[in-house]
Amino acid sequence: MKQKECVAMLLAGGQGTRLKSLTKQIAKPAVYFGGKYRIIDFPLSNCTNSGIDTVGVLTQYEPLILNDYIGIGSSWDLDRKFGGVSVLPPYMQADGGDWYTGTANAIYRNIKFLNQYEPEHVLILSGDHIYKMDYEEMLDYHKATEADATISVLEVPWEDASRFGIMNTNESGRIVDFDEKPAYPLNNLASMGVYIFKWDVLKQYLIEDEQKPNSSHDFGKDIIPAFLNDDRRMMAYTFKGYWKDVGTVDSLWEANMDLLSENPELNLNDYSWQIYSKNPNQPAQYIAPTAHVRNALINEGCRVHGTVDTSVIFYGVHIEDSALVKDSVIMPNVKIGKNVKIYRSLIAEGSVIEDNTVIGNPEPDSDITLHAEEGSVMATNYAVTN
Amino acid sequence: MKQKECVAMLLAGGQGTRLKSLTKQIAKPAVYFGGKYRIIDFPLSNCTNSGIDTVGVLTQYEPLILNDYIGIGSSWDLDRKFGGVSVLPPYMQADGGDWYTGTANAIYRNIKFLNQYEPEHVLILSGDHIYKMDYEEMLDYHKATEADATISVLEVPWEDASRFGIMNTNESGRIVDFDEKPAYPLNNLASMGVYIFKWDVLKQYLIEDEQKPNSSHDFGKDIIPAFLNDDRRMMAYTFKGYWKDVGTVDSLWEANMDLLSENPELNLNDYSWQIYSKNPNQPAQYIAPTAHVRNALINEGCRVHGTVDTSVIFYGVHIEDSALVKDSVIMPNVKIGKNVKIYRSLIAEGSVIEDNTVIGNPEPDSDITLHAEEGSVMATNYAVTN
Amino acid sequence: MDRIAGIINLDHEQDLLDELTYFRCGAAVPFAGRYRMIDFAISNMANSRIESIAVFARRKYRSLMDHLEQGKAWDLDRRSGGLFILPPDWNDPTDMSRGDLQHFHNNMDFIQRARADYILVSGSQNICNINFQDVLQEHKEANADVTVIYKEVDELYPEHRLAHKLDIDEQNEVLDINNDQKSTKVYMDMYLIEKNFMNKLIEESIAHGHSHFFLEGIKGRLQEMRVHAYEYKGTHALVNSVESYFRNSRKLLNREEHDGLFKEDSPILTKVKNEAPAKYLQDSDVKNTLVANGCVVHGHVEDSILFRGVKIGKGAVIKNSIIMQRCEIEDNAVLENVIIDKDCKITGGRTFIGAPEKPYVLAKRKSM
Amino acid sequence: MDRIAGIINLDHEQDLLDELTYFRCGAAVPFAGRYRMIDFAISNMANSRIESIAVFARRKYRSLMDHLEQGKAWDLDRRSGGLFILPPDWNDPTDMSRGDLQHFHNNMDFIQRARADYILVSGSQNICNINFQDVLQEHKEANADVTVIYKEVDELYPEHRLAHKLDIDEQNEVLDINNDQKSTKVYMDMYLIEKNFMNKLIEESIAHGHSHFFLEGIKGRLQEMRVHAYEYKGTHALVNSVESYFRNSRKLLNREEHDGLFKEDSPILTKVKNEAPAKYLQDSDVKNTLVANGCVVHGHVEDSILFRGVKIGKGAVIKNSIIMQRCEIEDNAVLENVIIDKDCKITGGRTFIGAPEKPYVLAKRKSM
Repeated sequence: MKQKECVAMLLAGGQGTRLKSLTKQIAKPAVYFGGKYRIIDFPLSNCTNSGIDTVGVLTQYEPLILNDYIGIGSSWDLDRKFGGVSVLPPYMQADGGDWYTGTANAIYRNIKFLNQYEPEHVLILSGDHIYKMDYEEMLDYHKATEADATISVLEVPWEDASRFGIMNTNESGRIVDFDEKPAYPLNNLASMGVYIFKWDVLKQYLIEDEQKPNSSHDFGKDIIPAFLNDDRRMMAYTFKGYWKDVGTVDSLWEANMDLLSENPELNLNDYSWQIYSKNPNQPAQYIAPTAHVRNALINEGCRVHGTVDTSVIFYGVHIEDSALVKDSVIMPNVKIGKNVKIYRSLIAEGSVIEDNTVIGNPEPDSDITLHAEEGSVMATNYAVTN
Repeated sequence: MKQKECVAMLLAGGQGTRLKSLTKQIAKPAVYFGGKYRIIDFPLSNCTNSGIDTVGVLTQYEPLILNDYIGIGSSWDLDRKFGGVSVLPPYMQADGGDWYTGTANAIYRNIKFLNQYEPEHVLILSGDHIYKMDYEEMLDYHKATEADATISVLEVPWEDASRFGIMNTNESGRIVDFDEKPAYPLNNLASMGVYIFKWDVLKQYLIEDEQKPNSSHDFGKDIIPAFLNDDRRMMAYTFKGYWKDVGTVDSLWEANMDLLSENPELNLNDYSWQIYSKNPNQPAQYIAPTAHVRNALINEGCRVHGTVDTSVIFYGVHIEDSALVKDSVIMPNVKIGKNVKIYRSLIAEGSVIEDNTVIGNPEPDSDITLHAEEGSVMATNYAVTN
Repeated sequence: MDRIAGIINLDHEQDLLDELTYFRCGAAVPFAGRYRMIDFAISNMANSRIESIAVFARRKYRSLMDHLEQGKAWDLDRRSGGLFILPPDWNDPTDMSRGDLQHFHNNMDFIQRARADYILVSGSQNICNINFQDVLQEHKEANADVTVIYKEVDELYPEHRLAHKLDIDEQNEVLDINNDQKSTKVYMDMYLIEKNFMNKLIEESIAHGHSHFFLEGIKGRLQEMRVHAYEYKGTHALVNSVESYFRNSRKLLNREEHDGLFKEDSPILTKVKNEAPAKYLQDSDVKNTLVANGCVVHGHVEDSILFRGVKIGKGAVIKNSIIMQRCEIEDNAVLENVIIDKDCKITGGRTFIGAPEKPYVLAKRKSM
Repeated sequence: MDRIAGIINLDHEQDLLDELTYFRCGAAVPFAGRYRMIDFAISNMANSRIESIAVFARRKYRSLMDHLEQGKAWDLDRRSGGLFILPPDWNDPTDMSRGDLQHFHNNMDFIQRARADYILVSGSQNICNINFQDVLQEHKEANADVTVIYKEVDELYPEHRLAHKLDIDEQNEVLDINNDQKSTKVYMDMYLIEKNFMNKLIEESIAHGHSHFFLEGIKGRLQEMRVHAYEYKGTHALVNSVESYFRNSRKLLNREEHDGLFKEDSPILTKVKNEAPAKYLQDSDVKNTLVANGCVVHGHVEDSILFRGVKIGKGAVIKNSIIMQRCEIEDNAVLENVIIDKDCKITGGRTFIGAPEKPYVLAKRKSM
């Protein structure tokens, strides 16, 4: 059987509780973004565009929608005969079974899956970020530097550095230390949670880590420190471009608004690096004689009779006469009644907004409103595990 | 969204310990049969041929091979846009998660999956049996008799009846009682483990059963008795044709041998009711000048230089000069050396049989030998749970 | 359940759409922002649980092949049944058949092998949303040999001149099929027939040297059989000229007409393209327009249809026009009453104005 | 990684296989028990990581369409790239191209859009198992403009008369391409060329009114460019006549030849058919034969090839023969040196014997 040079493993198990009701029934990577996409479209499309045709998607929490969405992978051209996309939930073996206990444990438990492809390298991805990245270039760097592990990093503003995991590197780019959210950062290279490992090396560390009773079986907390401890060759690969963690309601809203500028940093119309997505087969959108539309992304199957200003509208949304949607994100199949006003809000899939309702706060810099079935809640900062 | 009249749920979680090393790394429904097939090909092909295009496959134990084998369902024409085949492992929800605790629990835990299709009826299947059956006819009977549940039964010889779950029916075919392995059977109608339920009725019983602390959450032990208790309308549908439980090494061997008669009851060459299967793309089989082949099924990718007599040979098997394979089943990619003699055996996938080895006992009625990597074991009767 | 197989017979459809049919047959002409004409016939069949469909194509069918693939968009890329494009590619010196009977004769295999009791034959020019199971029901109730489908139109337009009309009695039995220019009962080029009866008629037609199965084999023998008329009552458009294409396209800007064609429970499907949502910039102004994904609109658009990936520059003004896939209209260009085929480019500042009843048509890949 | 796109050019392949090419082009002729001729070219490309392949077909390509689908069997049914059958279906009055240059000219789109730096052009008649990445490697090392592929044959057979031969120097540079009947360096109708250079040559060829791109645009201008010869050393068969088809088919009964063609790490793939394993009854007797799935053998078969779903009755004797898909040979029939195309039926007890050098050929769907 043919061998795969590099297999990607996408950690899609997170519940994403900071996204509140948006993730009540769906895993975070399945959250909507950009008028058409789900977050997971970005890493999956990056894989396809980077020539990586074998991707394991590790699921655990509410996988039904994710399973259904990924399907056979044909949306991303990942319906391959050998390889392609495989959804990997935890399973029971002859000696029992258990849920994934950490990111490293999730990979450990799928060693058998990886071994099928005899990969030289394994690319570890998370399903939480919006970005376009050529993993092949990173792999080339990883191979050229003969690293055991390569971690993709991003230069963040110095004032933000203490919110990230910071990689301290020497002059050759080799990682000499790793600080998780340092109070006094020595560097502004933040880890993007994208790793490439030599598979035989990683495998050995995963097996050893699994034996450690106090390990949390996490890449950031256990595996990377163990590599550092053993003086393994770890390189930092600097990524330049748009990258956004959309782990909170605010950041999800912001990332959507980022798309509306005339030349957004994240170009969705670039045919040379397409973001693939499941395409619902709906008629062309209809902009009525009464409509006003500006500064907007609107998807097929929509009907706009009212005003849309600086907003992102997913498929199947109907906006009736005299309604106003401003600075907002309207998720699929929302029905917005007459004379409704929506400001600075995210409206969850399938919501029905009765005539004359007002949602959100028009004040600039006011909090973003998240409206879901059970009513509206205001987004402030929550201290939650993800 | 369109609705599905009938959705099938295939219970494929069994470990099948009576099949010993054959099921050490694979779930029982993935066990090989008939020179080309896996057991699960039969219920899946039956679904396709019966016009049932939505099938949930409930997995739990070692699902990797089953997942990979089922893939996107294209082998069975079940790669459908809406519906098709879905593999359903247990998963974690906001309130935690657990393994499937019984057959009824497995369906209970997938109520959300079923509700997507708003089915009127649910067909419950198991992945343990070899048979060709038109489920559409059974569904027609179920609808015509306005049953809450219909159970497919088979007339077994009276002397065997006490080994089965026996349905006692009145003159109209209505089930009035159910005896699990009765010492003194009143009837010879054995349950085949194929049920059709009205979905709204079943759903209610599944929800109630889940609340009962002492329930084993099993169709045969809990759900059917509860239906009987409430005097629900349950009909017996009599199936005529080949049906075999291949739960033991002996029965698996027998079912293979059944195929070799000139006009076997189970006709694999019937184009009007094909058994679909994943087709490995291998060259035509080569029968060498030195070969003798009679009474055999042989698959593509094989090379036969020796003698094959009354045997079933899977794909990719090489049989060297002067070797003899008699009354045996040789699973995929086995290499059989020169002058090897194999009698009354099942040889597990990928085995390499060195030159001059002798496996099995040529005596008629002697025990069947199962040869797997760790060596040969003799099949006798084991008392095991399945 | 009685099964129906479908045939989409393009053999007698003339390529009357001028520049739009230079490089493709009429069935492959883009329509309604993201579809092709043939999508309606195929989607109607798929929605009516027709799972085997043959397309009889003779000329300029390459873009059809590209568009239909193996029927993937309609879930018709199946192991048994599915969608087949059957161009003429036979070579049998003993074959006596002529005209579209060559297709029927040489594809007898398809008809025989299809797991079906009835055959529904359709063209591609009658745009509608119809359920053929309802037709079958009525066909059986009427105990008919053939059921032909018609539309009672409110008003007669030029396109109806080319169509056949039905003369029917009060039991909806067909008395005559003719070209009565005053009749409003427009035959929609669709009929349902029992499979074995069809086989018999085909053989007889070939024996008689016919070259048009419907006209000679059915219409010509009307008195010998029971032909029932089924009235289709939904949104309908007959597209067989540039003028009817233009007028019927813009008819879809009417919400009722649009909803009559695009229904959630019987969706019109088409080949999937991956495009970003349509983007409207700060200074865009769009009204009464259908817009497909991938468009980027800076300018002013009204009473128009924009297909996928169209770019409208700043200050450009588009009125009453149909702009097809991937066209680029540069800044300050002015277009009115035009149809622009795929991949065209209109240079900044230029103006093209056609007449409402005779739009200006630009063939594909032109730069003006 | 340098990317290669593939073109399978069938335009100059004559249908020389008599009855076997009555209804299909040579590329679609069944071969080796379960393949079609074209499977080898496509599989070699797929195994060489060529992910965009165009097939230039002109005639009798319908069975090819049916066989290739969208390239599913080779995992080439992709969103970007994949397999395309490109029959002539263009209509441009300003087009000046002729012969196979019509294909190259009208499919410039394919060549331009393919994500590739090199183009590998192949026919379908040279059966082999070759890795084109190795060819590319040598092409780059030789700093060549074009690399042509040849086979050094041990013995010259009649089929080699029709092939071009290479005259090369010790650096494997091509001095001449001719019809030298004594040369054993058989040009395999495959060449590799850099994409932009190819575009340039195509344009020049059209400007010169050429009608055969390779013969006039490359062979005819040999002195102006650096043409390198790559020697293919594996199992090879050139099939361009019934006689060469028959002899080369049976050559595969030799284990070494067979293994040279069917390799686990570069498998020859074909459209998947769902068939049960071959069944051998109590009284069957089979020797030195390739047997495909779905066969049911009661009789005696030797030195033969049985395609999928062939039934051999009791007491039937088959020697030195090729029996294609779904044929039924009834009890006690005797066949020797015959080729029987698909879906034929040989009545019980009948005897057909051809000559080893001129087998008896039966066209498909005959009952004898």
